[in-house]
Amino acid sequence: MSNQHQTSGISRRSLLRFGATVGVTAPLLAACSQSTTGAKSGGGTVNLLSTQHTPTTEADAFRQILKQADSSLSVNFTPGEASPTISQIQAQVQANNVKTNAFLGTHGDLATLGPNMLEDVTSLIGELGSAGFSADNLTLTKLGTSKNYYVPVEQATYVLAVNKKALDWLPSGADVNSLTYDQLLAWMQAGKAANGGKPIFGLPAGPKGLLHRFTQGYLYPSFTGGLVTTFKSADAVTAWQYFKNLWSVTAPSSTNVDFMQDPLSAGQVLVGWDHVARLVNAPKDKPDDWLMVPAPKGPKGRGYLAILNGVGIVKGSPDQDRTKQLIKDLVKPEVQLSIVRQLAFFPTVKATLPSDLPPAVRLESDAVTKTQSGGMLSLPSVGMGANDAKFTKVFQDCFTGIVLNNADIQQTLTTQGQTMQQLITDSKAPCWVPDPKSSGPCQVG
Amino acid sequence: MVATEVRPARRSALGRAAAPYALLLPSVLFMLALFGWPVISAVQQAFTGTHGGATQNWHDMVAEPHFWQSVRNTLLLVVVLIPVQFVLAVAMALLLRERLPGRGFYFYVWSVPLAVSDLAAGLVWLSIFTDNGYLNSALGWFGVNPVEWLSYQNASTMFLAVFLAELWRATSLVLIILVSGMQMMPRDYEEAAEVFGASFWQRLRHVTLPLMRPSIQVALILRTILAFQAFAVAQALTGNEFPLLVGQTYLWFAGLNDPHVASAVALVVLGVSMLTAIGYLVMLRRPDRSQGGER
Amino acid sequence: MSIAPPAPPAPPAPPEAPAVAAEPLPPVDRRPLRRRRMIRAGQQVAAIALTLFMGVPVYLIALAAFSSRAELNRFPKALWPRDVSIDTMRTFLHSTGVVPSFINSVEVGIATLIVSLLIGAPAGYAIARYAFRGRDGYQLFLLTARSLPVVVLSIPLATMFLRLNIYDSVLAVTLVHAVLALPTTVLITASVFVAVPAELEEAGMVFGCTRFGAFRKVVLPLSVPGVAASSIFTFVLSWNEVLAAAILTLNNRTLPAQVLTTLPYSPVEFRFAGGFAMVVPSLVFILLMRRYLTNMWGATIR
Amino acid sequence: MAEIRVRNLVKLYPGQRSRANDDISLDVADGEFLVLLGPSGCGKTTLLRMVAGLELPTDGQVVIGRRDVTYLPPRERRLSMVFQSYAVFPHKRVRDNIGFGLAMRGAPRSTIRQKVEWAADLLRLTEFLDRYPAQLSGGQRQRVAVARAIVVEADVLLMDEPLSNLDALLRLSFRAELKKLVGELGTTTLYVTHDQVEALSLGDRVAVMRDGRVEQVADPMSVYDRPASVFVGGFLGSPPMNFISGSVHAEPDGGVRFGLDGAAIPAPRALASYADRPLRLGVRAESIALADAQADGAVPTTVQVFEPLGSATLLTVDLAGQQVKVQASASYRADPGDRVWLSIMEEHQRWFDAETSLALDVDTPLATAPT
Repeated sequence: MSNQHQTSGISRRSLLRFGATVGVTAPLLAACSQSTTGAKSGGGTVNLLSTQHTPTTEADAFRQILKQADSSLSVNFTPGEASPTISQIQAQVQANNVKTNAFLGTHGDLATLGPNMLEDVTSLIGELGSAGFSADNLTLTKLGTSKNYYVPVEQATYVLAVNKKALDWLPSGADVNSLTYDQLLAWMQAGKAANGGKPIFGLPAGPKGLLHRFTQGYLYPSFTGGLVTTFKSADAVTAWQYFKNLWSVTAPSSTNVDFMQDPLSAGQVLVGWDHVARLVNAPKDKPDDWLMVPAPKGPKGRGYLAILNGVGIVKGSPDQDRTKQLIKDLVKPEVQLSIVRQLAFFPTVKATLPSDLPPAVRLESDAVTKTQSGGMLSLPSVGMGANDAKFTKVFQDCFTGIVLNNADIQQTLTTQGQTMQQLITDSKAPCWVPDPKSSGPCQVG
Repeated sequence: MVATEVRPARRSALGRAAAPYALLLPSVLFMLALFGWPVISAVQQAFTGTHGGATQNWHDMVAEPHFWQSVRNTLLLVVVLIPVQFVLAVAMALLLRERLPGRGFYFYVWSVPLAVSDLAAGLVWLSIFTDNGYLNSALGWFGVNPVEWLSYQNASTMFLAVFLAELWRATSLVLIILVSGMQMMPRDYEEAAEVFGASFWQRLRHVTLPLMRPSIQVALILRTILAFQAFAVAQALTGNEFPLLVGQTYLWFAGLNDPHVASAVALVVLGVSMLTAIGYLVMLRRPDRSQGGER
Repeated sequence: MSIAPPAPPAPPAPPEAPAVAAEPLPPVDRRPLRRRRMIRAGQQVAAIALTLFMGVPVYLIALAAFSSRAELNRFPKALWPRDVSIDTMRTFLHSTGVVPSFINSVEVGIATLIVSLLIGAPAGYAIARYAFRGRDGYQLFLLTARSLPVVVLSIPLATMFLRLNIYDSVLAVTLVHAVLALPTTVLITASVFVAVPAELEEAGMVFGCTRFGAFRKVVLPLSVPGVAASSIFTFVLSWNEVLAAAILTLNNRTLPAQVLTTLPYSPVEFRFAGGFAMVVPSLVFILLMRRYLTNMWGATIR
Repeated sequence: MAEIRVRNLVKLYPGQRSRANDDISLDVADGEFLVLLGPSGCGKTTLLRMVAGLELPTDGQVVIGRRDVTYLPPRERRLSMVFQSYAVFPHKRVRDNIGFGLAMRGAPRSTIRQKVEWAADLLRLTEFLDRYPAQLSGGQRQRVAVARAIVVEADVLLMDEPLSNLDALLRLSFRAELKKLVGELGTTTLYVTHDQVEALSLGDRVAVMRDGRVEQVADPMSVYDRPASVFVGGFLGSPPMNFISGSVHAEPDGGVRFGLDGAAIPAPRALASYADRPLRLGVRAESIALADAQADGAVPTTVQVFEPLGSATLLTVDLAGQQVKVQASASYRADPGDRVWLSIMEEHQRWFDAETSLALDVDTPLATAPT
């Protein structure tokens, strides 16, 4: 075959060969990729995406729990970082080619997906009426609407982990199980002084840390009795003043700490506040060296934040009855108990905690029950939808300004208050616990 | 193929002039097919917003407290780091050419950081600089009490830590490009320069570096663009205390679920990278290719 | 034509047998030799110092990856393997999806290499050989892919691949990685093709190759260092790329997508184990490619 | 201007078994033009590079003028060099290329400009001064390299096969130009080539080298006419010198004849002492006379090949089993198979010991033992 006209040196034969190689490699690549979720992909499998249980050991533990719960159901459990996971679901729904059946995430993640990405599960909640979900949790699952959009499967809260070594500097007369914030401050000041100026208290202020939950769910309710309605009140100013004093006895390396269990188990700090699942590894090696105590009380009482994880069905996903089966399995009492035993997330259904819990989890469950009794519950933002993250950012910016950069407290709260008001009005979100109910959008007070 | 090909005596002028474009076509089509629409939709996103007019996103971007600090940090990192990196990479390339014993091993170790992803690199240097890290341990062995390198209170040691980590991570990129460029350079020119009285520095300035201009230009462009993308290492070391421009993109996109402002920041990054690339292309234009046309 | 000496010109009066030998020879001056040895010693010290700066961190992550949990929490840490344990690494490697994702990553890496070279090298050649209008414009166009943070393209990319129904496959990730790798491939191969003398290639064509044949038979073999350099970048880029892989895959994840997204949330010892596991394959790849990268020590000795 | 003295120079490249330069001692007088001639791989370029300082000797000494420069870096030896590959800087204009040496030594701009114009004029490069080397032909680039070398008043000028990359015609014209140029400058020059015509035409003296050693150093005529060894004779001249093997024996009448099987050639009387030892007779093709049968001392041969070469003819004949090349006049005709009688006059005979292949010191005045 002699090709007469040589097009610019690229003979047709070599173009053919190039096309052939690409043609061959493409299907080959598509076909022989390895499934990385331990389950056969394809029909009859529930693809469960998740922003929870991402650490490798936790992910495998959760896969075991699912397998034991219902061996007939094959589940692809794919944990990952929030942003790529949520983007994936958004893309699938937009392209109406949904491959993900279910999504396990925090209330915030589920709020970001929102009603137009999640199926209405009110009927499923009805079927599970007997499981005993708490009323507050069910309000949360409505995402500010009248229907439920996910089923609560795990809940948790935040406690204080205390290395018993720190008890030497506990102010006399203070009961570690019902501290006040002032006693905590005095305690930590004494600890720092006795430790050659090296703070013994730590907070998760890193990029992936949950410090903003401390401000929203603990400082504000305990000092002001509310959140949005008392955002820039006089009590709020005292709360931030307290926070500055507390920060002066907090380890500066906290600005790069995401999980308190790391510095605690390394002995860098002795006392730390964090999410129960992010403290559980601290006492793992030597449980009897540790104490888990509820968060302190402020002038307005012991504010605490209940964190809720739930599973939603992705809108337009196939095999929805198989997904419902998965959710039913997850809310079975024995599955809930294996979750608390292995993952330190507490049941959302009525289930008596067994006595043989691992020591660290046992410590945490006592602290949780003490926190709930007589505590002032507050919930993460309700009805803020996609603005939930920006709402949280207001508190993060306040912390950076007031605590790290010593900006004027009242002035920062006023400016940040305007941003918050804009966000709430845009989302038309009525007030939520701990603020009193409001008819229209919640007003920043 | 037995029959000898009878090629037309003179290929049409079009054939010869079109040659470069034909060679470029596959890459242009490939880029447009895959990234065309996504880039367009990203640009669109930057100018549409849930609330407010087209400039609302840009206003929000600038209003973010850390924005200007991240711009300053990114430029600081680029302006300070890249010159030092080039001096180091040229020195390393010249050392390799000296054929010291063990040079094969040296070159391997010097190109290893290229293989380390920036997440892993962040981890490595975190293990060194963190309060109970290896550096403080080493100091401890010598009786020096530990220093809080990464604490937000001492900004200078924080910048030094990020600077060293980025220097470690990204110098291999420049080194490998310079080395592969240096391969082709015959030694005659330098020998001639030496015979005619040029000292080491004169040889470097008048002969070696000018001859490595194509590689230097490529290394500069690629390194600068990647420098604007640097973010994971700084975040691993300092959390949000040393914010960088691309970090803002992640903050808006992943943190605040606002792809519109994220796209705006992304366009800023794109714009600045393009400006520097154009600058390099103009600055390092090759005068001796002035004969033009096909060589 | 017999070469006889030209009619013997009246030989210029050759200077009579040089009587220069009479003068005594100066002694051999060894000072420059000592200076040269000192310079070489200095160079060796500098090379060792640089090797320590570049090598020690990798040693440390290896040390951390194989230290026990207790050792990692201890202060001051030992800079030598004092309390080694491989259970962290073992649990990490046995956790679900790590080995399959490793295979996927290797597949993606090599496929990206092939695709980006097939598409990029000719373009690099064009930039090196031709000074055509729009040459700089083309290079800038290429660079847009690398200078725009990929994160903002994630949703449009994902939707596009979903519509093309090649979502959640090694092919999808390969295509995106190839686009990301294209700028480096084109620019680096161009910077080396420029150095291949055009005369050699024209000689190739005189002997009957087409321009493409000359490219394949003459230019490509000569510019192996450039091709090797660009393939190292491409493989390493694809190997370490996290975001596109995480967004475009679900069950067939690459190693970074499987591991790196969860690393920041895992406890400290897993982060080091994961980080180190990510580094080892690239170390091996660079070791393999290093020989092709430079023929410097084989430089022609006249 | 200075003389070059090389003493016992040895160079062994790492990893090589044989020495590139094996104990070479050589002198180049002040202002002399010495050519290093030899096949490729004989070590001539290595020797030049060691004089230039681009290679360090394993042993021995190099002295320029009254200064030992053995280990001195090239830039401190005050020499200039023309490279085989020209090594003209592609990124500098011709003007900057030529003035490079002066600029490096910090000469004032005005002197540089004035000297560059002088050199450019000398080598007819004036109109190319502002061009780039890539725009010049090979010959022009070579001229730039030469201009660059001569503009720097160096003590020594080194040239490494400067003409080998030029096409045949250009080489011829540039050779004459180069000879005139270097003659006018009068700089001590060391010139390396593998082309014997260049060596003979350019050199005041020629050093023929082989396997890292100097076989013979002498003026062009002696090297051509009085080769010190079979190698030198065979290397110079085209066709190379004929070598006929045999041995001499004394004649009853006191004369000496060189016996081949079936023939004998009269030989000088002084060879009597070499009777019955294997010798080799060297004779140039143009020095062999074609004689008729009866001439005294003529020997019979049969013609194998007849080559008309235009200005002469070349016969390849069989003399007692050995091939000999004979050059005859342009009009001479012969056919393969003819019988032809040759006679070799005594003054054209060169005698070599068969084992050592070195020239014998026959009492004819010109014979010189190799230094």
